[in-house]
Amino acid sequence: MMVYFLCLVLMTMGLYCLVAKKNIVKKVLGIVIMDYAVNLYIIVIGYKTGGVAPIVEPGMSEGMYARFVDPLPQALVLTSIVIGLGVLALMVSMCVRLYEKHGTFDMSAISKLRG
Amino acid sequence: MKGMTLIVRTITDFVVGFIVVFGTYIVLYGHLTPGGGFAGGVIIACAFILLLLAHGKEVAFSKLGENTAHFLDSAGALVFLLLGWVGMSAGWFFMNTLPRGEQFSLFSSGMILPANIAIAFKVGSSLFLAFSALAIFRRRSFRAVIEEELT
Amino acid sequence: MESITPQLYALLVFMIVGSVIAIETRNLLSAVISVSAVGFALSVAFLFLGAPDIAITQLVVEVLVLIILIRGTILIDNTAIETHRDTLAVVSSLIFFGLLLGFGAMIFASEGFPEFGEPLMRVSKVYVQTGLPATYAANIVTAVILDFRAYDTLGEATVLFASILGALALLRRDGKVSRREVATA
Amino acid sequence: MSLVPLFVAIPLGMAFLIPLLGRWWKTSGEVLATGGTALLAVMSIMSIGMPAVVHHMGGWEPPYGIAMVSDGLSVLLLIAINIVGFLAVMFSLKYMRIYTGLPKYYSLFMLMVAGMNGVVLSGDLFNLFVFLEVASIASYALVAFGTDADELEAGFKYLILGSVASVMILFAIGTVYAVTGSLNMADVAREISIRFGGEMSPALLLAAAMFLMGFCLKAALVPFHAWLPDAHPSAPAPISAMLSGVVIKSLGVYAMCRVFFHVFGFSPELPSSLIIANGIIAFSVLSIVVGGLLAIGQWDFKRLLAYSSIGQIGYVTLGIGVGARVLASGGVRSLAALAILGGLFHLINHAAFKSLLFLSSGAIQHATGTRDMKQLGGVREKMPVTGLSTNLAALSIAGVPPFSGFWSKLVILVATLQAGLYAIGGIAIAMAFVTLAYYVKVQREVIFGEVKGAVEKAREVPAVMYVPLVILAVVCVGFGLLYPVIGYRILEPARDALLNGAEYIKLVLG
Repeated sequence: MMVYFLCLVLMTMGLYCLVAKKNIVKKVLGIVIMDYAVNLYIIVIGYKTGGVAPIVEPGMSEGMYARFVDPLPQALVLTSIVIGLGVLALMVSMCVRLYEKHGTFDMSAISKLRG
Repeated sequence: MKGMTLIVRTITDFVVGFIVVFGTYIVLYGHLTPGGGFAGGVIIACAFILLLLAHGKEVAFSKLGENTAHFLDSAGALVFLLLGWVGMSAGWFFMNTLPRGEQFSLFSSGMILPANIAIAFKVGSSLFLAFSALAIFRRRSFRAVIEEELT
Repeated sequence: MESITPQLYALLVFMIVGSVIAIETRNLLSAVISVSAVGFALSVAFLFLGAPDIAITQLVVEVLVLIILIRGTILIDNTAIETHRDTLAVVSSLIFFGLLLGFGAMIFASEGFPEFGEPLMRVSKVYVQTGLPATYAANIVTAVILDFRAYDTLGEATVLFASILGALALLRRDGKVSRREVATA
Repeated sequence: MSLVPLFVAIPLGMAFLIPLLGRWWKTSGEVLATGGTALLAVMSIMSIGMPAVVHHMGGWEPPYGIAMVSDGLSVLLLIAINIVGFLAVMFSLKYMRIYTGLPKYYSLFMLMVAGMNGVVLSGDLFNLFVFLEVASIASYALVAFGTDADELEAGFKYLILGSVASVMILFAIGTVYAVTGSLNMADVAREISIRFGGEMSPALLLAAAMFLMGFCLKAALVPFHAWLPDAHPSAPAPISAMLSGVVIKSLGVYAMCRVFFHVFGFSPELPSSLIIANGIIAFSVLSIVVGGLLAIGQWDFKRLLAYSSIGQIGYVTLGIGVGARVLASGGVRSLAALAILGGLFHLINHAAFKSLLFLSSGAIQHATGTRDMKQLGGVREKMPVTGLSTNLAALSIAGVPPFSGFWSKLVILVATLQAGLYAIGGIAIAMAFVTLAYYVKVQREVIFGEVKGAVEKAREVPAVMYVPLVILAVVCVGFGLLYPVIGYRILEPARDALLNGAEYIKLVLG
């Protein structure tokens, strides 16, 4: 149980970084941390005690299949990692452009529009 | 952009080939061992990024030109989509209709191997492109912006 | 069949400490490196949890993330930003996080949630059993991502395509055609 | 062989082809995007009245493979997305000339359309998430497409909040998977009803709360709306039209409806479903009030429209929330049907008139170079077609009979009052008059009034720009007058699809 809870702690830490920090690079790092937390959470869900990686080797008996960990969460996390990488590339390019316009990474200096 | 010191460049030349070979292995054996098109593609992209960082952009672009990378980026995605569409011949999108081959051999499991290769091309070239765009991007001076506004 | 729980807890504590450093340090370079350390710990945790595919992917992606962050942001400007904090936002968010964590702790301890190490595997039992005979892929994870759920992978490739295209679009030299060209057109 | 996958495959194919050909063929973006969206619009109109279809991806039976489900609700959204998409592309042909990198623009546009079509056709929770990300990422990039300071800032804020929403949705999907062991929506719904029977387990409640927060962020309901008033005005006008017209609906409202009605379900046996319904109503009322009040004070035309979007989306979710509440408290089923019908009708109406208003703001900006309402005035005299169609849309959204907006708001208000929510109904009626007030302001300052400086030299925009406006204006009027036809063919199947969760399970799992 504690494992799930620690994943949630990690996620809220990322969220805190997003809310409290003014530096836009720090905000990017907050999102990266949140991604890590969710990925770990999903993989932990699929873990089976004493489990092995779901890869069949030649000559493996069918009985071994019961020891495989859940492959589906791994497929989800693979997709989620890719999405995280894509979002990061987009975010960093936005940061670079914002720096070019404003000469700083400070969100309170960048912020001209008011929600 | 400039490259790095001689030591870095020499070691880069030595290592890049191995990285590409390792990436290719990860891609091709994705259906038998851990790995796959995505991880292998990132490794191959890292090899070219290493070249870019160590030697500067001319050398890196001479190995993988910008136009080629753009082409591979779109073409890889398109090939993957078409592989899915091939399945429509059997009635369902993404149905694996290609011959399955023999278990545990490299050329087995139908669509999976070509799909892995297509994804690897797509991922490798697009990440290389994105990184090169980020690395080359230069902030124009404030004066240049002002002059442009005035004209 | 030894338990992996102690290693997992050690890694998780390491990750949390790493994130605290990343969040609170003044130096951006240290922050980025701490986040990468967290990422590498995550990769090791995946290895312990029986997910070598994900471990490899996480490892190579982490390298790329580190390079992109350093090259794209830190090399430009590494000054610490010292503005006063928005106290109201921080306090309200802390209350929200407290509620979330309390709620989460309650739920993870409740009956309906499966214990750690005992996944339901209602659907994935079929993947494990028929993965090799049905798809001929020995790596069941690959069988899932490129055969059973290949459509998701199309979406994944599309996400990457979209984000890289977006990044390239944002990094083009001028956003708008200059006025002189508009006049001649 | 069903052709449902074409709704995703065509825009994706176009999106991949445009950059590929763009190097040699300069106008590839324009040609392929127009052709692709036109084809999609025709296909979506042809799919009206078709029986519900389940397409098994890869030939694997659900729940083992991904199912693509096209039922009445999907068709409703497909029509809105693809028709607005086609008109926005048509408008872009001339409007986007001032931007560079056009192949990238059209490619991202097609990716956004593909993502939304994928979301509304998906029958699998994780697949829904993936396509939600495709559409969101394309729209983040499109908001910042002009790369000016405020566009980048708006795009960055949108990106940050959108990523938080994505993480929350993913967390919820993980929790649902942990508890039910499946990702197929119908299978999850059946598993929930079998395994948990009368009680919604705390874990599912956490997942529901996370889903609610995530989708509210995507739909920009107050208090999760902070990104919208920046992002929608900063984007190029066709993108604003897409964002306000269909993106917040398909990624926010549609996904919320699908997940809560078909996966979690609203019924008197699930006491916790009442909490969710009340939550939706609370966020809707807040949105109606805050969006309406903040819109009055705006002098930037597009910003006013953006705040108005928050308020109007509040009406849509109010109708749906009231329907859910009636279902959850075991009320009369026909009343729930009425409320949901009103919500869906307002959804499609809002898609028509808000995209029209954003496109016309783009046309006015194109002709006069400004969108500051203090500098505008008398647009009607100089740009008769734009002025007239804007006027029709403003009347419709303000709820003047006999335009479509009046009927949908009327249905929602009647259902709210009948459900016994008198205070909320009263607030909604009061805010309907506020809506009227700020659109009267739009009419007085922009469309009528004396011709002011910026408008004096303006000329009517070219035909490719005003034809989309005219088509949407005809839709606004037509939906009001021809309700029996539209309602019977499009809205009622959608309403029935939402109401009958059991039928959805039977449809997908057989």
